[in-house]
Amino acid sequence: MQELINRAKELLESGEVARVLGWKAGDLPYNPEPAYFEKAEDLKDFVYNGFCGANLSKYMIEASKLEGKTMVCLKPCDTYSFNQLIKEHRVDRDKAYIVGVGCKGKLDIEKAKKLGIKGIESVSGAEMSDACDTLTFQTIYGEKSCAYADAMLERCHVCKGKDHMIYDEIIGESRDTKDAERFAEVEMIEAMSPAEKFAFFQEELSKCIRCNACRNVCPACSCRKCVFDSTKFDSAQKANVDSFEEKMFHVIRAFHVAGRCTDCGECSRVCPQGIRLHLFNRKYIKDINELYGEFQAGADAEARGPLTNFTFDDCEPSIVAERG
Amino acid sequence: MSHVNKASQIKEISGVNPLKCMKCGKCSASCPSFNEMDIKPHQFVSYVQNGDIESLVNSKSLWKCLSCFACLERCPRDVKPAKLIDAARQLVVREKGATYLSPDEVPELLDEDLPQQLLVSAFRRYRR
Amino acid sequence: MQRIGVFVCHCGSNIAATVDVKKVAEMALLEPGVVHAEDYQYMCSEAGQAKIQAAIKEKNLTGIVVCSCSPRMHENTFRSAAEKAGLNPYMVEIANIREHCSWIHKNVEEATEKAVILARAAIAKVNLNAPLKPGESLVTKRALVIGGGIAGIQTALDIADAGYEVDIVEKTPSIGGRMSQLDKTFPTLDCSACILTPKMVEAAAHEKITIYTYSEVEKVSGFVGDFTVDIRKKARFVDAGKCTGCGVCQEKCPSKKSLSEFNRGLNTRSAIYTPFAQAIPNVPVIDTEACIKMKTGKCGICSKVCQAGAIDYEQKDEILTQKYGAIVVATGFDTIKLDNYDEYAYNQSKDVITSLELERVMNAAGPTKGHLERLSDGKHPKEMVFIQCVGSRCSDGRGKSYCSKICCMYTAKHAMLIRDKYPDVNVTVFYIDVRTPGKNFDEFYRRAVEDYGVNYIKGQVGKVIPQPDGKLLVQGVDLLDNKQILKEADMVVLATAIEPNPDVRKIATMLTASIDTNNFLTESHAKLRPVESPTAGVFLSGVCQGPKDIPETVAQAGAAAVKAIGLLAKDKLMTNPCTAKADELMCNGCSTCANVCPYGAITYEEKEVNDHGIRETRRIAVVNSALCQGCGACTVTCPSGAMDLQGFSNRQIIAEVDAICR
Amino acid sequence: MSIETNEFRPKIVAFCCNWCSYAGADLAGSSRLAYPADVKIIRVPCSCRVNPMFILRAFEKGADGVILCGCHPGDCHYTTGNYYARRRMTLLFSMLDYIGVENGRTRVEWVSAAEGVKFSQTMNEFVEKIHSLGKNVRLGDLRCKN
Repeated sequence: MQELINRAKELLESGEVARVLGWKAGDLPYNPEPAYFEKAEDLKDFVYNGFCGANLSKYMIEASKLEGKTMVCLKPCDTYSFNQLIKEHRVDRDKAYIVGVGCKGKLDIEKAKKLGIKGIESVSGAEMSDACDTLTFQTIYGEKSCAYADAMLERCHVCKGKDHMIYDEIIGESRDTKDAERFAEVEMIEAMSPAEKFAFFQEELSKCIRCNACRNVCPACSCRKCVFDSTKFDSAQKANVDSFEEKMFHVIRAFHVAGRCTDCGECSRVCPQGIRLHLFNRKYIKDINELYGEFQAGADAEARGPLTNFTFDDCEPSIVAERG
Repeated sequence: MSHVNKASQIKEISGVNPLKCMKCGKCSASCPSFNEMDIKPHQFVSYVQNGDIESLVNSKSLWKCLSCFACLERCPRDVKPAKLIDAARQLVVREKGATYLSPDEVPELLDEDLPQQLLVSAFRRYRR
Repeated sequence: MQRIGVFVCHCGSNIAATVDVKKVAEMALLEPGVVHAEDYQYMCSEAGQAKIQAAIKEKNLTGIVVCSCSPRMHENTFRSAAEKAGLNPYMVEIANIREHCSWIHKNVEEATEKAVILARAAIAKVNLNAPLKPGESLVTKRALVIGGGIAGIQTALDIADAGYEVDIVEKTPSIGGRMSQLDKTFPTLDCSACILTPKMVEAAAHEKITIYTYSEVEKVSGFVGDFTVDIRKKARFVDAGKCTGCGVCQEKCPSKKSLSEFNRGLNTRSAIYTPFAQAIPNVPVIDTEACIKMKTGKCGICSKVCQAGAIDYEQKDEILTQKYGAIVVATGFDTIKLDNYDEYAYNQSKDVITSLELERVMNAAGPTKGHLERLSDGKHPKEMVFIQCVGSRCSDGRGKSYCSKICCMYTAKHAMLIRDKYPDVNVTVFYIDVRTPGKNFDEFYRRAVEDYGVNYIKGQVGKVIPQPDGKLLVQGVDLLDNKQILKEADMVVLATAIEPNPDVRKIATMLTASIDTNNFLTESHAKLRPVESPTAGVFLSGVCQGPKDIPETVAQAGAAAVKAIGLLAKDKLMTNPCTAKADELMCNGCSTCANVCPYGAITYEEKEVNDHGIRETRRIAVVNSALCQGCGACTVTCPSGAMDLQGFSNRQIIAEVDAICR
Repeated sequence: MSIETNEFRPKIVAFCCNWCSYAGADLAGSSRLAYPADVKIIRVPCSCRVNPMFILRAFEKGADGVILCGCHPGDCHYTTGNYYARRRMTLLFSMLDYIGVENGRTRVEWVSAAEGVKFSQTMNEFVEKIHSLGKNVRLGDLRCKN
């Protein structure tokens, strides 16, 4: 972290960048938040640790409109989103100085809480050190600990890899944290009967309160005005009135980002209701990979997305019924 | 079983639609057993079409077809006369209780070039 | 709020017999915005249109719905009627209660209910319609003809004679096409070259016609009246300006082993060559694959012997960009490959040939100088067998499902010519049907049988077996005699099916012209618009549209020319106003829409916008309404829904959905 | 208006492209090839104009089945529209199947202007299929139900 701060200072002081986009400590020991740092002395608040899950790519949309360059800290998986945003002309590559930061898996405090760790006062082991295998919590009930991997975000268990897709320089090392199959959950649902599937999603989506956090955090959902706020589809509403609208919103939202979603997992991370929203996106990704060939959105900034592309002998929609 | 039924059974077994035939005769032109046959390959199609299965079933042709599939390969309309004939044979074979080959006839049929396997399979197939 | 009038047509009894039209009108009056509803015997009649116009004026209507036949029939009728009464023509919607309702349903109650719902959907849509104004586009007064065969030449001549500039683009080194390969033509036995070459010369000499041979269309953009076409002029390596066409280079060229395309590979040509003696232009090309100089750098004999100094080994392909108002496709045909027909031994014996090859054999400029002889040993044949329908009328996937149309007649021609010139040759024709509709066609065929003694056998050939002595054993059937026939022949001629030139698929894609499963270009209407492609400004000439003989081709070529002239005679065209449009405030500038636009109609501009007080410069999609054809691909791909299609907007379609599901 | 029966009368929305399938439906009409009145056709310029939102909207408002018809691949009047539609619909249908909506309620069929018979057959089959599935209960807006 110190190396990162030193480099940020250097860049700010030399005037090469006008600001730094990173994280600062939040009100709790485990919720650092995205922040701009415009002066070198502000960097004293800069943090970077296992709780810095937030993908900063989307902030670059607004940062691209500001004077001067912005140093942005991107984890390996964030760089996919950044590439995708370049492809869609939403960020200006020339306005960004990308520091690829190392990542050893990001943490989900809810997972720790589910392990019975409550009343947390401080955490150690989340720092970006080599020895980060165990998390130690000081709680009002005394010291508790758990394995680092047990408190990792779902997305880190299916990590896309430790390489940055785009960067100006790299600071820190990354670790491959993949220990699960990316599509295992999707396959499990696919194997259900229609009635079971319906019940599963009915249950999952009935939790939705339409707070729009998923939409707001999603780097692919970067529309100036969302169709769900638009008068052009007769679909403008804020709250779900019935079960249909929950489905409508999430199916369409996932459809709109299909072929563009990098599977960064931010939607699931921020959902206050804990809805596993990535199950929608990953279903589209799985279908795209199976039907139109492997495609990873954001692996580069040029490739044509699968939904703006076709081949003459693509499968017919009837394949959905045929493969059962 | 009525004629209509038999005809439709033949169509079903063979998967052939005789209406596709354009009467070009390429089947008969290709047939190596043409001269042995009383009903010629191109006529199979019209017999099925007209529902005259009795004549077909009782014809010499039924047993003269070598199943070489030349007609099937070359038919420009996918009508496949060999399949029709084969279906007609099936029809006969499926008639339970009927015996088409008795052991007494065998010596007469014996021929040193004839593979014994053939006799065995013919026995299985044409005898109940 | 709209003031909508609903007009329900009886269409005589076509609609009224199964739909309670009074009830439809009555129910329509209950819909929001509807202030007038009536029914009438024939809405499309003068009187019916007058009723509509009167209602528009009297009730001050802002939109109308006509419940009648398909909009594909009378949408334009009602639009222009409305326009004459002062209503914007795009404020008219049609509810199709005939083709989609009265004609397919028997139960009056059900049909009426459905008609009411269809009317309701149209009313819901028209409530959201906005007046649209067609744009105008200028017409470039120049036509492009793709293909320089008889179809292309005739079309070009007709257009040029009307006073318009025409360019012919021909892929091969000379114009002339298939017809130049034919020896004689049916049913008059005219010498093909004698009637074709004057046309070729006329085209070449015509001041309004420019011919680009050895050239291909590479790219087409634009739309009716204003196409931009890139033409690749392939390097000939001979300067057409200097070449005198003396032919010495061809004589002296040491590389003489290339198969002659013109003679269907039956003999060879030199590496520098003109395809045939009457070629236009009479300028040779160098075949780079055969040229010794090109392959090894050594030789250069042609350059040394050329007195005009026309040989230029450094010549490069040129791309020429030209604008056109109309494009005529005349890409013609080829015979199919016979690889699927082993039974005819085409690939096994040189003496089994296609009819087109026989044309070359019979031609004085052909590989045998016009003598009928076997290609294997040069012997004069005594027995010839012709087999009809080779690869035609095949629905088994090996050949073509259609009838190639010309084979019956040219086979009769070949048989007759052979019997006439060589009475010692016996000619047998195996046929399935002899099809001779056409003026003097059946008489021609009968002459072959009655006057020339050609032996026609009703039946097909099963196989052709080459014999060790060089003869061909033909095993066929005589269906009328119910006999199998074994015949020894010296030559077998296959009436091979024809298929559209394989390149046509590429061209159709460039022109966005539709093509059928057999690669024939689709006409706009099978009966009423047979020479127009559904793509505006693209016309069809000759076999590219379907099998044809020469007189039909020439007639169609003239028809295509007339259609092209009709277009070129206009100064301006109205453009379809149902085009896409981006909402500036919603557009993300993400380029997704441009990726799916088949017309390249979407570009991006850095534009200053005022978004509820926020002023900023944004990257915004701009649709060129002249290029946009209104497919709507962009509207669905746009994640924010900024892109919408006028006349088929999101809200309009949703309103229809809602009305139907109500 | 209503026809008082207890029989299930499905609501079926058919989106037809203007150039092929709508003309195919016209041909079915002029050839008097019957199919149930439950099918109501909406004309769109091209199959690629059909937004997944339209399909969900139809279900929301009580449709029991939605079918999209367009030109055969390769024959699109706009050259490529149906190729995009094909991918979009494949993914959408797969998603609907994934969330438990019976996959027989959605269908894509390519029908050319010359295929009146196919149009009518397709509609007959589709209506039959919807009958076998019964009323759409999983994707409806409860407010629309009377």
